[in-house]
Amino acid sequence: MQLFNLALGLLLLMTLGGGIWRALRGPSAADRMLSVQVFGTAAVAVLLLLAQAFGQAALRDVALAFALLAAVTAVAFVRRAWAEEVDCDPE
Amino acid sequence: MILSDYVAAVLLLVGVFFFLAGTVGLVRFPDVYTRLHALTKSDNVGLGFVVMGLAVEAESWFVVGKLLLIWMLVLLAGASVAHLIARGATQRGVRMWTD
Amino acid sequence: MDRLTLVLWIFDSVTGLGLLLLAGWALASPQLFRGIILFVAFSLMMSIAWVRIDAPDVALAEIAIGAGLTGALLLAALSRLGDSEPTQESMNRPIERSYRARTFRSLTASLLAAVAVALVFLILALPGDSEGLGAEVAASLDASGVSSPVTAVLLNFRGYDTLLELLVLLLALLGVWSLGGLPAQPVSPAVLVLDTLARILIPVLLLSSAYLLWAGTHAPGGAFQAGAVLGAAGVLLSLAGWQVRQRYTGVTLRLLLIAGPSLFLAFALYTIVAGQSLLEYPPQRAGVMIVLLEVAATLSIGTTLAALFVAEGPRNKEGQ
Amino acid sequence: MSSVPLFALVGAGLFCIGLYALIVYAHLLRKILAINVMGSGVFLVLATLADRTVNAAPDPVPHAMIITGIVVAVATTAFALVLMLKVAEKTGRAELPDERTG
Repeated sequence: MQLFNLALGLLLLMTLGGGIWRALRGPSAADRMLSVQVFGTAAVAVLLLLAQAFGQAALRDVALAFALLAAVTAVAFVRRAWAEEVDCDPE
Repeated sequence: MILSDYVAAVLLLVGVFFFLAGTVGLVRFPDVYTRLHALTKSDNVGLGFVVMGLAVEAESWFVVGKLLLIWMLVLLAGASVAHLIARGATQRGVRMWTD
Repeated sequence: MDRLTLVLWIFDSVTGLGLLLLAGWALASPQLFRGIILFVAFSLMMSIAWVRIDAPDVALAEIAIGAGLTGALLLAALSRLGDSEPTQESMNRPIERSYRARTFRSLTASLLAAVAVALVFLILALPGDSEGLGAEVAASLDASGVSSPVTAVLLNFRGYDTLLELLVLLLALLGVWSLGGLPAQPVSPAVLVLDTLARILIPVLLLSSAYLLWAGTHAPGGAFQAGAVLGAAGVLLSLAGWQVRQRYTGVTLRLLLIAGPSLFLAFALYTIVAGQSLLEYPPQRAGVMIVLLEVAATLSIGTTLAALFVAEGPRNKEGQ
Repeated sequence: MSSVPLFALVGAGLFCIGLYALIVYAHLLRKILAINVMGSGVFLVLATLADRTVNAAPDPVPHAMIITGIVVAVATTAFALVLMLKVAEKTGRAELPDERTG
């Protein structure tokens, strides 16, 4: 079960790559913000799987903090970033 | 392996499948609104299945409660932020994909 | 077991490679906004790395401070920069292509590559195992008043580090204030969804802060993580467009800011007067003293971080 | 339990990437990001050194020092950002003056 959980965690780590690709590619600011959304869910799942695999209860607290702070960061992006970026820049 | 192990394994696999589907949508879909839709919904469902899979094997009710709390928070934040991003994109004139 | 090692090795390699790539992309990004997004992703990835290096305490601090607060600070600065910057052009000025500039860059790059190689050799030359101070910390853990080794080091064995750190935070805020602070950001119109989100998330953030503070005595957590989560609650309030009433930004604010450092200084004086060395608590009272210190430090850290985010100068009675 | 030298090497790499960006790029916000990346590299090396212990538990002292370091880093970042905004306000550009032209 430990190996299974870790393998799934590795798969989810790869899905973070999709989010990073979107952050690099854009094209609009909104697209780039999606990467924070990906981290807010997939990385939480990775941490929960690691917590189970190693029997470290503390990692669940880390996942909780992750969920909360990812939300605050995402709000910061929406509220503070939008004055800056030119949307729809051609690819 | 006992029965609960199989149940947990199936739930976790379903969860990871939803995550992968969401990522495919994020990478392949044509505009920000469709990407947002694919990503937010399937990732939150995916996390829900992962949480359920882990809850089956959790050592105590306290852990189950904490897992559910984390999922609720992610649901709440994910839905609200998705709304805010879509709203901001509309106001900034990001056009929807039509074809 | 063998397959387990392999999966873990792949996991770590992916994380490590991801960190290097994200750092490179974040710094080389032509647009600053994209750079900041990638930097936040880098910090979030760092916290996964901390988990893998057996440092859940650091992972918590990295998430709350490194990713959450630093990201918010960078974005707020970028949006303020937008007003004073005349054109996009000067911000995204293309890298100079002149012969001289190119030579300078390649020289720097090769020099730093040499530094990197030297560092790699140094790291590989280190002995694979070391005693460390873990055993000594474990031996005196009983006398420290808490059962979490990291908290014991932070608040008891190396308490002076933490005292100075609180002073650094306070000094940073005083520095910002003595530069006159920054003009208030225009309040964006309230959004119902954001308002509701804040109304739900802020109690949860406060509760989590208290939980992390309590957990810090026996598990990963403690004053810094709790303070950072408290600060994040303040940041969220400010982002949602809420304002603190004028009458709380005077004496009340200042008392909160100095609560942690002054209690620390008081304890330091007490231990010296009582004939012990600096911040050497009597073992039977150490637990109570550490909890008091942590509560005060959490309040001060949270308030200072939130004030650093708002970054407006202090308001006097006259409302200036 | 982890690939200890791997993360130390990543830390060394991060330090050098950050230092390169600090030297080469003119924009102050980029320099602030670069210093943060360098700091993360140093912390990684320090933390992996803490994990070399013979017995299972890692050494808590470097971990405590890293937490202190992270808090100091955010304080200096906040101060540096305000300084950058003041420079931008005075000169119209968030860059240090070029020594050849200025």
